[in-house]
Amino acid sequence: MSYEVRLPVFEGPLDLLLHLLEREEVDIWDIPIVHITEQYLAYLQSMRELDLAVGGEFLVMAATLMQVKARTLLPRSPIVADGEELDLDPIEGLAIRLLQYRAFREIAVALQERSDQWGKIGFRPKVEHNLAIKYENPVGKVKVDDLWKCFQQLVKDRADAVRVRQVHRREVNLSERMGEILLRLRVGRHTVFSQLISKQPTREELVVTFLAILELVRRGRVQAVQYGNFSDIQLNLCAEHAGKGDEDDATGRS
Amino acid sequence: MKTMRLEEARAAVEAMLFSSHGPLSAASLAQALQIDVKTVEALLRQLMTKYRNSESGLAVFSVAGGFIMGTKPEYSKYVERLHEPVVRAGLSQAALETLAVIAYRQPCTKADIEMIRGVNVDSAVTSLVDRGLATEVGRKDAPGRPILYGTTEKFLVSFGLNTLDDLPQLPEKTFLQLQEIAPASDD
Amino acid sequence: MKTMRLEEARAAVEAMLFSSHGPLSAASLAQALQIDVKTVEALLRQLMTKYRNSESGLAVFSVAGGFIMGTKPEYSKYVERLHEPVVRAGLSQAALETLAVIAYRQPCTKADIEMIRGVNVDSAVTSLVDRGLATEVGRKDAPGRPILYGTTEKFLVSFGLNTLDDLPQLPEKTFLQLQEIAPASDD
Repeated sequence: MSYEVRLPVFEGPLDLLLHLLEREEVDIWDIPIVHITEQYLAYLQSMRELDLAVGGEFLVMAATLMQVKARTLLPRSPIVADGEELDLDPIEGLAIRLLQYRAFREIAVALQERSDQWGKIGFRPKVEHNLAIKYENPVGKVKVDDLWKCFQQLVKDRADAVRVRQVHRREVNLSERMGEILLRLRVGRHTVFSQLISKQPTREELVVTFLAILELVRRGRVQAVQYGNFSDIQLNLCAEHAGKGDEDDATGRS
Repeated sequence: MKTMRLEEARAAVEAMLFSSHGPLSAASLAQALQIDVKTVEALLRQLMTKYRNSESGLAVFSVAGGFIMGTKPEYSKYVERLHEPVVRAGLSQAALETLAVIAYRQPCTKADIEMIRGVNVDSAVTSLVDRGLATEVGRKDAPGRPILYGTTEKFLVSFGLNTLDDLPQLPEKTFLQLQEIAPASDD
Repeated sequence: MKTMRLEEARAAVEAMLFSSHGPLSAASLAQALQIDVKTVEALLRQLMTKYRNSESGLAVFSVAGGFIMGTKPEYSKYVERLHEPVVRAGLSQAALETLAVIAYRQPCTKADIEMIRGVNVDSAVTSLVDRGLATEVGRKDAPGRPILYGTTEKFLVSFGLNTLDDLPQLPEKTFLQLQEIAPASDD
């Protein structure tokens, strides 16, 4: 007998989180972070079991939730960023994002209702008035130099955008990142988190590195130790793997 | 004589509304008739009332800061039956949410929308631009000079809005907090 | 009850005439309403009389074996005044950018322009063609045989150029960046 599995589809991680909170009937200002994180990860797991592609956005949120969870389990201490003290409660930050998203989701519903109503009104078909538009000076004040400058600016902007996308694409590959971390550990036996990321890491780079470490820890390949709140995470290669060249390290090359 | 001329003007307004595909402002009607805007506004109100109360299948609507003539919604089924079924594929949830953000945050970039929706919005924005509901309104003075998007007049007409102020209010709380977190995430 | 339904049918006929581009036959109206042609013909006559005798600016005409709604001839001058040629000067940012790409990359397809501008260019290209600044110059020998665009003589005149060779030279850097955007993928 075959049976059908139905998994609700969500517009994104915020939509999924709101659904989970609504299902649990909890207030957005009072997120049970440990429980919700479990539920969230369980949903991602069922997506994987159904062979549904789990979008990068869902993974970013998974990492955020785990980060928030970790922070709330630790005693509160201010984060120092750019020499300034930030004391944002991470759960509060998440609640604000959820509230904001929920407001727009409600507006989307209101728009849908308006469109259902207004979509029923028939308007006059468009008639071409051939003489309706007359261009006296088709280019206005634009000079040939403007075209020249405009073209260069466009090409430059586009080239920059293409470059950003290529860098971005390279960074978000989780299995490559895991391979890189293992490779580095085989050479040096241990390393610290801050050495695995560039000087000015992008959010994606941070998240993927973080997820790669979590996965390596889960597989028992790497041991992660943190000697104090917010101190650098030290990574050690687990003994039984040290020195061995594992065949399933998809990317053990440099 | 005075009355006669007003009736003529009203009929002329009716003819102009009929001939226009999109909404017409009271000012442009006034200019074509060479009478003052106040009078035109009074005539428009009379026309709206006349059509609303009559057994006519037509009506005059106030939308997008102007006035437009259309069929009363209750007759839409006949109009659709006559012309090939208008495949008015509704907007997807993703497109509606994206449109909601553009409407309230315009002008805004794709990155601004993605920050709120938490997902990539490329295809949603493309679909809104293709439908003429959103459009490029400029470029942000920031690295990469990203495109700024805004809503169009067609958006107002499609949703029966006179101005953007007719949109439902965002909850006050969210508004305030948005401003608090916005600068921090701007880099 | 009978009367009521007839009034509704008349309003529906009105709505259908309003929404139609060309004349509609009594038969097609009858089919849409699922009532008999005789009744529809009676309703059409009522509508013609109603509009003729009223102060409305609209009328229903019997033409080409069908019926069409339009404005009364005495109001046509206002309608025309409304559609008086709009004098548009200047180029929008979108049109300027598109024209710059066509000028330097001609002959090129919309896809080529979109690759550089990063947005859909349909309406910008249409506006340039309408203005006579760009034109179709052939078809690309590629799948779908897309249209190739180039600039016109009017383009040269508008910018005071004798030939396309008078366009200012681009720096080497721009050519290198172009390679990054489309890395020899010119299949």
